[in-house]
Amino acid sequence: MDVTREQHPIEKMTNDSSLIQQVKRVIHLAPLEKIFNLARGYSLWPLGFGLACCAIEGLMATNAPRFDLSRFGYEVLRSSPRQADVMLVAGTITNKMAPYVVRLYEQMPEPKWVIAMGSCAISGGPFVDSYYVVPGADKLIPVDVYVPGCSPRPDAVLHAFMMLRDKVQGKVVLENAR
Amino acid sequence: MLRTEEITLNMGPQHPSTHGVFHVVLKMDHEVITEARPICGYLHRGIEKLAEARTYTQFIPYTDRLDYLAAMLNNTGYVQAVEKLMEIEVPERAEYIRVICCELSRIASHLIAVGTYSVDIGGITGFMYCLRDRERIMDLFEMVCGSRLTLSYMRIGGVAEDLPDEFIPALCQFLDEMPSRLDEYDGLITGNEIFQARTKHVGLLDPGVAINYGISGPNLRASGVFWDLRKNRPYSVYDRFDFEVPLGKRGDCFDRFTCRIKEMRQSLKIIRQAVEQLPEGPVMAKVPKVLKPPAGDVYHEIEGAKGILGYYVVSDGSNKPYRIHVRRPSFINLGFLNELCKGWKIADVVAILGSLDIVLGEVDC
Amino acid sequence: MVENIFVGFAEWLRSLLAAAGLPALFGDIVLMIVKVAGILAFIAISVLWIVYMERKMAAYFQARIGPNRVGPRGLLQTAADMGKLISKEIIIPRAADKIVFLLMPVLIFVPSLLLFAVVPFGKNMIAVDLNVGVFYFFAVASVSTIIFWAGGWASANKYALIGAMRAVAQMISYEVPMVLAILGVIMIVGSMKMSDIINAQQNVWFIFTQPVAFIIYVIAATAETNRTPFDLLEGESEIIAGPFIEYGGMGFAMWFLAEYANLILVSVLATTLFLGGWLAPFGLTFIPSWVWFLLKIYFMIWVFMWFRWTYPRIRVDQLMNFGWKVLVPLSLANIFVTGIGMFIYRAIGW
Amino acid sequence: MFGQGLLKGLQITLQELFTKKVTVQYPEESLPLAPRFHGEFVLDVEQCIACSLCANACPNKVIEIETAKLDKKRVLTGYMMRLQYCLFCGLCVEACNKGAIRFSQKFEMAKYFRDQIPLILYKGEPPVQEEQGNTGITAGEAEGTEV
Amino acid sequence: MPGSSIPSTVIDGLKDKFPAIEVSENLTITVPEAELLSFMRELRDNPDYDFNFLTNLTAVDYPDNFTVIYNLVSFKYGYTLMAKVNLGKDEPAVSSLTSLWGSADWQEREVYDLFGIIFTGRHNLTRILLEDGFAGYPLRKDFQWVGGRE
Repeated sequence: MDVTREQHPIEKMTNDSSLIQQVKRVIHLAPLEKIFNLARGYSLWPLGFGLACCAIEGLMATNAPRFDLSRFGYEVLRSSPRQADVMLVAGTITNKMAPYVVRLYEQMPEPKWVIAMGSCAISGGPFVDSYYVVPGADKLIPVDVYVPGCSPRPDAVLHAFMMLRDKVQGKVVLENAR
Repeated sequence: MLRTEEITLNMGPQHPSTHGVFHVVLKMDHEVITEARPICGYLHRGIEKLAEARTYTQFIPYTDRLDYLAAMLNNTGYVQAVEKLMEIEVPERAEYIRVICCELSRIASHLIAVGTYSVDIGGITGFMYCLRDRERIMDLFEMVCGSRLTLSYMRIGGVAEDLPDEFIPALCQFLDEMPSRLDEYDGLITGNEIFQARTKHVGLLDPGVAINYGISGPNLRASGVFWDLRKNRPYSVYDRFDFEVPLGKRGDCFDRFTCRIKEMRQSLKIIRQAVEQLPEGPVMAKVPKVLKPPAGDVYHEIEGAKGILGYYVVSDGSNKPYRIHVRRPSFINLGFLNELCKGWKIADVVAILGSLDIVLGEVDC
Repeated sequence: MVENIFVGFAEWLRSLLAAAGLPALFGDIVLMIVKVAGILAFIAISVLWIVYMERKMAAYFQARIGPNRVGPRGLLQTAADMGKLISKEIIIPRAADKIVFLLMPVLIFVPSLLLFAVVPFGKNMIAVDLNVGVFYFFAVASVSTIIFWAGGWASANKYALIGAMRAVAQMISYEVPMVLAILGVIMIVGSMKMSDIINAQQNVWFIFTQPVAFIIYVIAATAETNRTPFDLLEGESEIIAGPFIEYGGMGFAMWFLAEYANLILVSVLATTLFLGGWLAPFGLTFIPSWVWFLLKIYFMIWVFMWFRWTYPRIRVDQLMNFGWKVLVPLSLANIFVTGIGMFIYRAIGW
Repeated sequence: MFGQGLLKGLQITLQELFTKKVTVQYPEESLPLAPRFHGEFVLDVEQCIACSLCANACPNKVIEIETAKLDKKRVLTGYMMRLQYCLFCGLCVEACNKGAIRFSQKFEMAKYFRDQIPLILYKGEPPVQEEQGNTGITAGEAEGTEV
Repeated sequence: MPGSSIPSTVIDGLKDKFPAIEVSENLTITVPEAELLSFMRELRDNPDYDFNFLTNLTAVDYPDNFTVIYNLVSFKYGYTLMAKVNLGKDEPAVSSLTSLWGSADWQEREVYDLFGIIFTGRHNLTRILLEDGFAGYPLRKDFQWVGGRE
């Protein structure tokens, strides 16, 4: 099966266009790409982007000695977007913060991923009726993993990182598409 | 003389040491700050507007999201304000459970303050130790109300559920081990000469100016002003416990830091006495299912973790509040930041901002 | 025997080439290429290992477990990091000075590699035994200051500019006490040749005869390699990542690895000058000399890591005051005392 | 003396180097959760009388209940929780006096796609005459595009 | 349910100095807008009141008027006092207290930002929480907005 940017095995499996576009954006199974994906999966450096309460659970408690994100090698918390791979949107995105979220996302070098952590990042959560809250991170940037919970537990965040690792290494998403 | 040019530097909304999305525009003459203009509002979720569309009980989970490091204190402040408005008598056991949970929340909030301050000055290890000990409090909260950070445990008229029976032994074990941990922080962070060189005589806050600018909590007591609502205007059952209020001498970053560690020791003392005097009995007063407080308004203040936390509740007799205003200590403590940072270097702005211990959920409300 | 396994290999290769009838010069060139390849392999492996060791040490100091998922017990973690960093997109900011921006990450490795020429790995296992070894060491080491500064200047970012300025201020002002501290040892040995210095430490290491110089050297070395408590350059909580804030992917990897290469070099100098290089302590010579050398290097590296995960960061002006007003006079006093000591030593006629 | 605090710091970190590590290795060992933990929701359909007390108690209108009239008795035909708006505060569990809606101990709720987040706790077709015994479908295997 | 805990003798002393104020039954003082500044200056500077701490400053949008609420605390005597000023619905304006207390600065900017009440006699009255380009004043009852719920 020859894999190019345009033609991709997933098109034979499903005709849901959003899924195809999503998979193409992230995975094209050239052999060298497979090796790089393996390396990328094992070293997803999060961008320390704490907005609200989820930042305490997602950035601080997950790196804390008890849950220890460093076991996966993801504890290199780079605050400069240039050296980060994953943008962990942890907290409520308000209208005043939205342009900065988009600018930081664009400053990150490709390939990059986004984890929307907490109800606020998924859909504005408790503040969805507010006049000043963006209802969800996917209104601004493409999101790869959604972690529901109003401040999800740190081990739920670890679970999300492992789901993202499986997605980066191309294991899970393809099986689901079938 | 060589004409030097001022540069403006954005310690922007996304910066590791602004404890969240806080933006300080620094005008600098090569590392010496000439003007520090704070810009906040990046986390303004309009909670006061949302309050007008929710009933009194439904607003309780929103108070957790204000100062998300000390959720119990926010709940207690709001709930006591509504009880004062409706003149509800809270049973004894509920009062004691509230004191225990509030003091635990205060310790958790101070642990984060101490930990992030150690990171701001550069010592990451101190941060990790504080978080390791904070996890113990998280377990206690999970036992009591099911979630770690956004607790919503208090109800108008008492508490949601009684303490589980494995709570008291776990709490006593925590009380026995915590003092040795506090000594460890003193040894690692407070005693360190480099830390002292970075924080002593930095960001001096004069008591008169502190009172004039409405600064409250550990920042005010560090300047030597004796004002702690638990002592000066005892609410709930705080008058039954004896504890000291630590005061600082110079009102610099070092005093603000050590005041927080001493306050943790005092909170442990309060919890120990509260556990000994914990009476039996109901945890919830007789409260109608649908609360309709009489029309009128009330302003009630408690001693939050960051300072004086006040709730101004206006009710028009319906089951939804007409207006709720939260007097947020972090927001008001920031009013003086500009003058406080003038003349210091970037590293000191980080130290001063960290010593004020602000939480952005509370600043932007 | 294991002791001169490398020296034996070199002799065998030389005799092989000579037997094949090639001119002696050709043999030397091939031998030198093999030595360079060996040193490059050593640097690559040890830098990857030190990054893993730093993260594990950080974790163990902080009551948690470091990387243990990637590869056996997490050993491939740094390899995964490098693999990812290689395949990242290279972003050049529009306002950046392109040529300088791209050149600096490449150049940062040059001084480090040059310095490995004079590193005495074991008994007569030194690439080039210059008779001005230590002098060469400091001359080349101070080149990296310019590279840090140019990297910060080229990325056209205010944070990078401040980081670059701090880099220049810090590294220059801590060269002086470092060199003056070394002077004490050079005075006793009388020569700057690496092997002479090591041989002079046959019976007593210089750490015992020159304790003050050792302490000054360690402090200045921490400042030289920008590690806490002097990591002003890359103060995370102040100026985020200093000069290499705009570098992503492979550019950042080069800066990151060069920092650890400098760490190895500084530990090498510490062991050579103060801990007796490849000399076996208390005569335990059944362990080969180059193993002793590695053990001592990694002990010094562990001490630098111990400092990093204990101390907070110092402020810029305190850094300068401490450097100029405390370390420089202290090292001058040390030279003075060493001078008097040597004079008395000779006068008594030992 | 000047360096005394610095040495104390070193001594503490050295002690910590040899103390037991507190890490709970998440995927293999899991942390014991408190019985009152607010995890994912579980609905006991027998108990539920579709009174929508929980839907009114919720601060953020997360619960959506569909009912059908069956000879003068209200029957539950659909129970959907929009978890993306949920606060996990437990007011609904408290409001339900039948104890139908409860918290489970499951917290791994992460999904790849946003439309899989709403939790369909019960999707029975309206029973024609008598009450079909549709057993309560816990969150795991509710049909629909659940992954 | 007392709005302010202050002995009645002190209140009577205030009443005869400022006849225009009315004291409601739960001891909250309603001050006409014209005399606000002098009343507050008296409260702060007079040694037997010594209200040196302005703890809270907020506003409420009632159907027929705006009300600005001031809460003051005297550290020396431990008194607390709640003062109110009623303003008209259109163009609400009140004199600023930043000349007396520094804590009024940010709280007045927040009230201006969310209510649109103008505070006269102060510098830098700009929005503090919302963007400068935000249209309208959110905490007014007549503010229309569309939520993000789909």
